[in-house]
Amino acid sequence: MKLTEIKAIFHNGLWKQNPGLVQLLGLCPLLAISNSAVNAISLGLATTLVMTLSSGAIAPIRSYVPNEIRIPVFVLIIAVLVTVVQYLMNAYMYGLFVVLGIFIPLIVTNCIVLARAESFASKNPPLASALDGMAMGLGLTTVLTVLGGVREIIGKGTLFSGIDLALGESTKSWVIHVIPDYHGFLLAILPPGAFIGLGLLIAGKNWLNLRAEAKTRNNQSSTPIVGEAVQG
Amino acid sequence: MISALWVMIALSVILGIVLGYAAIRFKIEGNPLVEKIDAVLPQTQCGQCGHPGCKPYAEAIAKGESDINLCPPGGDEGIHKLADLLGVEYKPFGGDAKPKAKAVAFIDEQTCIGCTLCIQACPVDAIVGAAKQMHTIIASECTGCELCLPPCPVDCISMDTIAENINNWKWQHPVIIPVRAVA
Amino acid sequence: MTNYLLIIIGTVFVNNIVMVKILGLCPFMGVSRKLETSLGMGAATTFVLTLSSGASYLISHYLLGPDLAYLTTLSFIVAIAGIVQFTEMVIKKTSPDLYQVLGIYLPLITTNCAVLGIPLLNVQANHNFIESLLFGFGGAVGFTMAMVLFAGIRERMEGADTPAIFKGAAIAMITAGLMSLAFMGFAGLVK
Amino acid sequence: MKRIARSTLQTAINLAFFAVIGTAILAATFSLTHDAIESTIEAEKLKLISQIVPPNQYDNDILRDVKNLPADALLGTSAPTIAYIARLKEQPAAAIIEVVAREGYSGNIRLILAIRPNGELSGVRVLAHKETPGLGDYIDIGKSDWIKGFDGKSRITWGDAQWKVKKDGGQFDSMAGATITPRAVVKEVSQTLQYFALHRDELFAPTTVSASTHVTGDSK
Amino acid sequence: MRALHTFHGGVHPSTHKAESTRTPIRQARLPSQLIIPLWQHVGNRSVPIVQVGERVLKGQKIGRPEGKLSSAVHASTSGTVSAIDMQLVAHHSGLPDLCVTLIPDGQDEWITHAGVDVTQTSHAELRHLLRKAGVVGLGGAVFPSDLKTDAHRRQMKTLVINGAECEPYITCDDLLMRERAQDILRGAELLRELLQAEEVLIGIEDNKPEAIAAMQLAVTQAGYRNMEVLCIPTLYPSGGAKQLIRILTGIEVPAGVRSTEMGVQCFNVATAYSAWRALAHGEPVLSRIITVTGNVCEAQNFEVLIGTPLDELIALAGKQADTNRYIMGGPMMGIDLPSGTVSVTKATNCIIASSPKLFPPPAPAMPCIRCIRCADVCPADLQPQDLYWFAKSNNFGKAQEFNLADCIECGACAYVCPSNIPLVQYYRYAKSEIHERSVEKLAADKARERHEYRQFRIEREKTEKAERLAQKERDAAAAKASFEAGLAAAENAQQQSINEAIERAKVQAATTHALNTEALTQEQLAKIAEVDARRAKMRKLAATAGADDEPPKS
Amino acid sequence: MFSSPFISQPSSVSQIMLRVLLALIPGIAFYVWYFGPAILVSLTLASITALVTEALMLKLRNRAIKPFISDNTALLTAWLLALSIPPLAPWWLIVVGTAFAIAVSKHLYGGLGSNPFNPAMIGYAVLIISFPAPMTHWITPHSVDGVSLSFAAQWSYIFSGVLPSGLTLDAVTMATPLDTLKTQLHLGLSVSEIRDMPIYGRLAGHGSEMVALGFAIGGMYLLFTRIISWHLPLVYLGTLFAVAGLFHVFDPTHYVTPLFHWFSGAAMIGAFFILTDPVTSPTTAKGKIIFAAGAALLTYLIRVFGGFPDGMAFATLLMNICVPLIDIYTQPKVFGKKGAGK
Ligand SMILES: Cc1cc2nc3c(=O)[nH]c(=O)nc-3n(C[C@H](O)[C@H](O)[C@H](O)COP(=O)(O)O)c2cc1C
Ligand SMILES: Cc1cc2nc3c(=O)[nH]c(=O)nc-3n(C[C@H](O)[C@H](O)[C@H](O)COP(=O)(O)O)c2cc1C
Ligand SMILES: Cc1cc2nc3c(=O)[nH]c(=O)nc-3n(C[C@H](O)[C@H](O)[C@H](O)COP(=O)(O)O)c2cc1C
Ligand SMILES: Cc1cc2nc3c(=O)[nH]c(=O)nc-3n(C[C@H](O)[C@H](O)[C@H](O)CO)c2cc1C
Ligand code: SF4
Ligand code: SF4
Ligand code: SF4
Ligand code: SF4
Ligand code: FES
Repeated sequence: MKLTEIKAIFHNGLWKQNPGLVQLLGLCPLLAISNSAVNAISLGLATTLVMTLSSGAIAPIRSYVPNEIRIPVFVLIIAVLVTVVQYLMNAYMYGLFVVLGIFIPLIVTNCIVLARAESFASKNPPLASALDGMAMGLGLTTVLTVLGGVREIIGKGTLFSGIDLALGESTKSWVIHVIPDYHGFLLAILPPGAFIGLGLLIAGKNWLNLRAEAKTRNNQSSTPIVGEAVQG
Repeated sequence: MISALWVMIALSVILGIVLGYAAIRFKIEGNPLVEKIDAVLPQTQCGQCGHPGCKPYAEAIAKGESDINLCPPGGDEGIHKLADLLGVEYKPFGGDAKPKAKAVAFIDEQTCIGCTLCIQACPVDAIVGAAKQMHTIIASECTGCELCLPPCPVDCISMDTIAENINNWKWQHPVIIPVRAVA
Repeated sequence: MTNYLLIIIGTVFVNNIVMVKILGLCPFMGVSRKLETSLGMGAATTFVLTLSSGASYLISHYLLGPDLAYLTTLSFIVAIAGIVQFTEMVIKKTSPDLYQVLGIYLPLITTNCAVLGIPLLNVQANHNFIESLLFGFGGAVGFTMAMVLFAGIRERMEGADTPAIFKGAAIAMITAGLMSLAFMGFAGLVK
Repeated sequence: MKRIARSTLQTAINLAFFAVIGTAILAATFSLTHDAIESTIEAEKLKLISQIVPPNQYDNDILRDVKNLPADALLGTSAPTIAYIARLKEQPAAAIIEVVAREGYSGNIRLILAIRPNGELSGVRVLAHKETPGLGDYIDIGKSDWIKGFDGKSRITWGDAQWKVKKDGGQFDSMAGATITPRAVVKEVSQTLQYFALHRDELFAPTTVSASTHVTGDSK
Repeated sequence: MRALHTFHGGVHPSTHKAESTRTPIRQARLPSQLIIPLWQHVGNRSVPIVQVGERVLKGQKIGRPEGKLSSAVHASTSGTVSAIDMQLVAHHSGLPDLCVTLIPDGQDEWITHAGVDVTQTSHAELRHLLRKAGVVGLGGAVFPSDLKTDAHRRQMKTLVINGAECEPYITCDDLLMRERAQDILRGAELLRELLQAEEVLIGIEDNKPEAIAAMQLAVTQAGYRNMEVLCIPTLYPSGGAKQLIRILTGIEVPAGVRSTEMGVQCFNVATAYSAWRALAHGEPVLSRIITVTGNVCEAQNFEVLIGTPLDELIALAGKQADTNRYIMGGPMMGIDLPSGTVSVTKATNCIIASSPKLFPPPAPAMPCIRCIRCADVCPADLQPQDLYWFAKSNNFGKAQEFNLADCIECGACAYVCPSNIPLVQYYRYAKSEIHERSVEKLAADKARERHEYRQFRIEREKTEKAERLAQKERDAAAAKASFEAGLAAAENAQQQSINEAIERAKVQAATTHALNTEALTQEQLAKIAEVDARRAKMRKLAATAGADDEPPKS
Repeated sequence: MFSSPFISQPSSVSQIMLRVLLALIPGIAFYVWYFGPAILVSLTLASITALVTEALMLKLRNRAIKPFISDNTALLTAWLLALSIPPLAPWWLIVVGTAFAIAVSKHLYGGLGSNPFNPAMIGYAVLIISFPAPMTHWITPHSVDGVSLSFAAQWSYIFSGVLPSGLTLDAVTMATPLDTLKTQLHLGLSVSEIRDMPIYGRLAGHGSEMVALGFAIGGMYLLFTRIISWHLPLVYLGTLFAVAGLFHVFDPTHYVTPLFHWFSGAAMIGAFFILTDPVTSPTTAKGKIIFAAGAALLTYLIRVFGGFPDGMAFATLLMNICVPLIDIYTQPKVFGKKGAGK
């Protein structure tokens, strides 16, 4: 497939149709697991893996599935993949597995996974679907990471705490203490902080978009909004 | 391993039966939505939305083939209404035609040769008159779609924008809250 | 009896599925633009959730048992998907309007984290059948309540002079945040 | 009617087909990872234990050398729990017991203690608690070393009357504004020591058959 | 004394009535010209029936009612019609409308007129006379009184005569009652007779003791048994028809319901007076009492000819230098008049010359803080703060749900609002938007109907054409057959085809000429003609108007 | 083109808010009398922060600054927040709280009049959840266990966190009466034993009861000047009294008297100044009653069974969430439609 298409797919996933900021899908893990950068990245990557595989797997079989059991079959496939991932983590990343807890099986119900399966994979060839899955996954991961990082810094004053759970004891020293002897603005790492943080991120994206628009509008003459003329 | 297989098979068979049955039992035909959408459209029948009239556009929207922001006469108002009706996000006008101020067609009786061409063009039968007779337009029926302008061989039809008068005058939205920062 | 009451109070208020447990957010965000819609969605979810927590209990106890535990997620989600699909067809038939509004969100009930999350939590806390049902029902009611109240606030905010970049999703998120802040007040009510 | 039956059956079979494949894959993964998982969990357990009993102080298969403890008020437990016995060269080295402090600020606090044969605390850790973050949670080793204050203490060091927070005239520190949590912990630890005094011999009695391979503890 | 009822809310703005009640009603002198709007009433604009240059007599009808809900307009004095064109009129929009300009000849020569014996005349006839005399509600609603006197075969209990005059500054009804109580009561009795009401209740606010005394005296003198003058507490807007009806009878007339349907009807005292003059003396409504007050040398009441230009009226009371604009009506509900060129109409009960000192421009509006002072004073039990919120955000559906329609625009809410929000303007804005939408909706439905009918018609024509083609084939076949049958049959075959040709021609004719005219109902056909006539006229006028004076927008 | 009416009552938002500020004075006076001048410091800090944040947000939102900065609402928010957190708290605490309240919970929603949540209470909730430790150190009133800090000492503690040598934090601060009550009950003491502790006075906490009284006096002023309607305070205090009374009668050893609940914590200031925030409370009479009753119930539940010593703030916020629905479903019947069921 052409490079431009690939570009388009990734632009979609990472910015234009970003799951976390625009589509507002896959919010639960995004908000629940983003209380530290490490958790965020880990779950993000797990999700990305699942999305890539599931979209890739659903695309080829889409034509053989009768409509009325479309969704059950899709979730079935996703569920299988997720459970596999779950067991692998359980076996080889126990610490992380415990931290992410219920949210690993919940990747199954992460809206964005099925949403992509439904809206993209069920209409496109396998490769493109897989890429789309990955792009969306990465989009989610990015937001997760940013949110996680910000919340961790504000809330605990650290960054990458608990990295040892993911990469083993040796990495304990990697933890960065951004603000030494910091009181800890607990709100940030509690549920309210998650919502507010995401709200601010979305606002930030809107701001960038608006600025971009303003630029283009200055460049070429503005088009009048519909309705101006109608209201005499 | 085997038991696992049996369990899942049992489960899926049960489901399959339920769903397969439901799929037939609860089949729905026709789409009541079209009427609802059509009711929102302005019925100017001007075709600027790229569909031959409002109903077809309504059908296109209901099928999801067409976007909700293509009807100029409907204006922003209309798009908002559609967005609400369909539970989707509002999006600014997307068509190419620009909305015009409301107007009605007016036939200059002196020039009209009674060719009946405009009569055949008018989607709402707002033009009356028979062959070889001078035609007139019932202003109250005219939707201002301008479809009668092109066919007229002697260009005797003009569009009068409806000027503001005491009947159609409207109160303005009071602008409050000083917007510009004064400090 | 009091035990059951506590489960209901706990799930509806103290551990509200959306505000505290942070589950089921996508529909919470997506279908709360209008009061009526959120009510419809809440009803549908309640139905599905109660049903599926019952079903999942039966599955995990009579079909799976301890040694097939690794099938839990799979079997649950398949069952849920089935129930949802069924509900969808029924609604589509019985009330096209509701179907129109719930639109894309009905199939998404399947992916409403709460719908899988609650059964899983049920297993974790090994609730008995009644408890599972109540837990599911309570959770759904909590979900509906939160969503309806949220919808109320969003409708009122429509006219407000919100800064442009915060209009829509952003301010909605922040509102949800402040709501969950308020819900923290219930902390410790049911230990 | 026939049509319905047929299509229904078709769907069923169709779904079943996918189910079979899925299940197969899962079953495979499960059997592949099963042992790995078992061992990781045990490893975790040992890691935890090693925090309160240095590995060099025992040489037995500690996870197999267990005693079943019935529920007991002193332990704050409402269901049977398990004690792991550490031995060095067949000689008792420590008993590792899981207990519950019931009077936390917001619910139960689960503790694990290691007690040397001489009734001296080898170490205490908090397994799980719901105390207020930033206030009551300094009992957690991750937040502060307060919990280490128990190391080496025994009922000989201080009489039972001394096992209180300073605010109540005892020996243990507490953060101003959060004495409920430490109160609860201190109380439970001292009770466990009393329990140990009563059951010392049963605990350290040589294990005949390895009671069970079932592991309790902080496994989800 | 009967027990009075109360209504929710209300406010007590300082009344400022003393200024204009010191002197009795004074006759305004004949102005240099009279600009008489043809649209002074609720309903359709009346149609001019005089020509430019024509001489008219005092009381001569110059505009005839148009349709049921309309009224007549008369020449207020004798003179010549100098123009029939678009002139600025007293209206919120500040836009021009069709007016008849009259140059008085100073003789004030009456057209021959005579009253009727009201006891001997049928009710229908009397109503017709009211309509001919252009009697409309002078309390502010200018609703054609003939319609209001039609009880619609309901059993009427009470006729309420509205002498409340609750608005600050206005005193025209007060003086009318002091000086002409007799005729008011006769008029009231007449209206009661028309409505077949059992009793007449006259409500007057207790800040007009003289008026109350005068009216009570008149009642006792004339000895009306079923008539009662009631003194009601001063509370704005007790003069609102619904509020007054509530106060006097305890009945609440819901929005959209005619008060007659609940057995009561409400008329203003001036209306009653003019009704009597019209029927008993045959005098149409040519003048009315107008309070001229505010920023003038001596505030007082004048009897003014309809059509008198504002400037000339103000001049009589002595114009002050710093007068910047005029308010027609009271300060609570009045209209803001940009210039003094407009003329007084039947609705003009008061002219307040205003100066920046007298009515300072409103302070900048702040956001609503939901303090609900507005809700506390709303006589319609509405939630003004919600209505405001919806109107502000163009959420008209919700505004209607919250009963915007019941708002009587009394302005009490805006009067008390600490945030100085122009609430009433928001409500008027929302109302006019809603009205426009409903109009558009109707138009759209009509268009849909007609469009669908047209589709159907075209369909039918198609099928007919198809049939005709089929017919042709068959004919051809038949022809062939007959040909083989032999020459003998030949000519009658020809004969046949000829006949058919004729047939076809006939059919063709039948279907081609008619086109869509068949779609038209009878009155539509009728409409075409006059619709066009009118539009043609309006265009001419519009053109001329546009030429000589652009409406100054404020 | 002006629309009628052309006259209006002389009244303005800033004037209303000013009156509310004045009504707070008695309470503040008692506060200073019993707990020393520290409160004045936090009031000042809060006011400055509030005004600065307000101006900043207005500038960012590109709105006129003068009319809004002078409407006194920011000040009111600041004062109410300052009055609900410990006066001895470190200076940055009140600053963070006020800034958050004004910026996030007020201006992100469109500023004055548009905020669904009570800004001051949002500020309080954020603080107690983020910094519970400093939020539980309240000054011990004078005349309780001798020690009392000089103004200088208080000042230095607020800004540098150092106490005069020889004084521990525990010596000069205490948990609030409600908090102590909770702690001691937790330890198994009975109400009567607890009430004998020195920090308690006639009605409730020594000193704090008088402060509450002061707020009640101010509240009366608001009632008589018609700035607030009777519904909210009356129903709130009434319901609180009823519930507390019920529990007290049925088990006096574990549940304190209704009066104790009235005069401790934020009950009084809440009833008259916080619940009554016009912007964030229902507009209909029926709605106000539901709102107040609900708030009272929640307050009691959280105080007695919940995880926080005082429930006022969270009760307010939780009821704020319900306001839009309450308003919608308690619309009064309009003129003429009273008879007909709507
Ligand atoms: C929101 C909140 C949470 C609290 N959480 C705890 C806690 O987890 N552990 C604790 O010991 N005290 C906690 N407290 C403090 C107790 O309420 C009580 O004030 C304190 O334990 C008494 O200690 P003191 O005797 O040193 O004043 C909390 C207080 C508040 C306001
Ligand atoms: C469009 C319209 C039609 C009305 N039709 C009648 C009617 O047929 N009979 C009647 O008695 N009043 C009728 N009314 C008058 C009102 O019922 C009301 O009595 C009149 O406006 C006087 O009240 P107001 O001046 O306070 O508005 C009508 C009013 C309007 C606006
Ligand atoms: C707020 C308000 C105040 C009014 N005040 C008066 C008044 O003081 N006197 C009066 O005669 N009509 C008043 N009207 C008009 C009456 O509602 C009603 O139109 C009139 O009394 C009907 O009598 P009419 O048709 O003869 O004018 C008021 C209307 C409104 C909406
Ligand atoms: C009676 C009254 C009570 C108020 N109570 C509060 C309050 O509790 N918290 C607050 O932030 N503002 C309060 N305000 C000020 C103002 O309404 C509040 O800042 C708005 O929420 C700002 O939009 C109050 C105002 C009045 C008139
Ligand atoms: S553009 Fe609008 S009005 Fe015109 S035909 Fe399409 S839908 Fe109808
Ligand atoms: S007359 Fe002309 S403009 Fe009017 S509706 Fe008919 S075709 Fe359209
Ligand atoms: S009086 Fe003004 S500020 Fe108060 S509620 Fe009504 S509109 Fe809002
Ligand atoms: S103007 Fe309307 S809303 Fe305002 S008080 Fe009068 S009736 Fe009520
Ligand atoms: S991710 Fe949980 S509902 Fe969408």
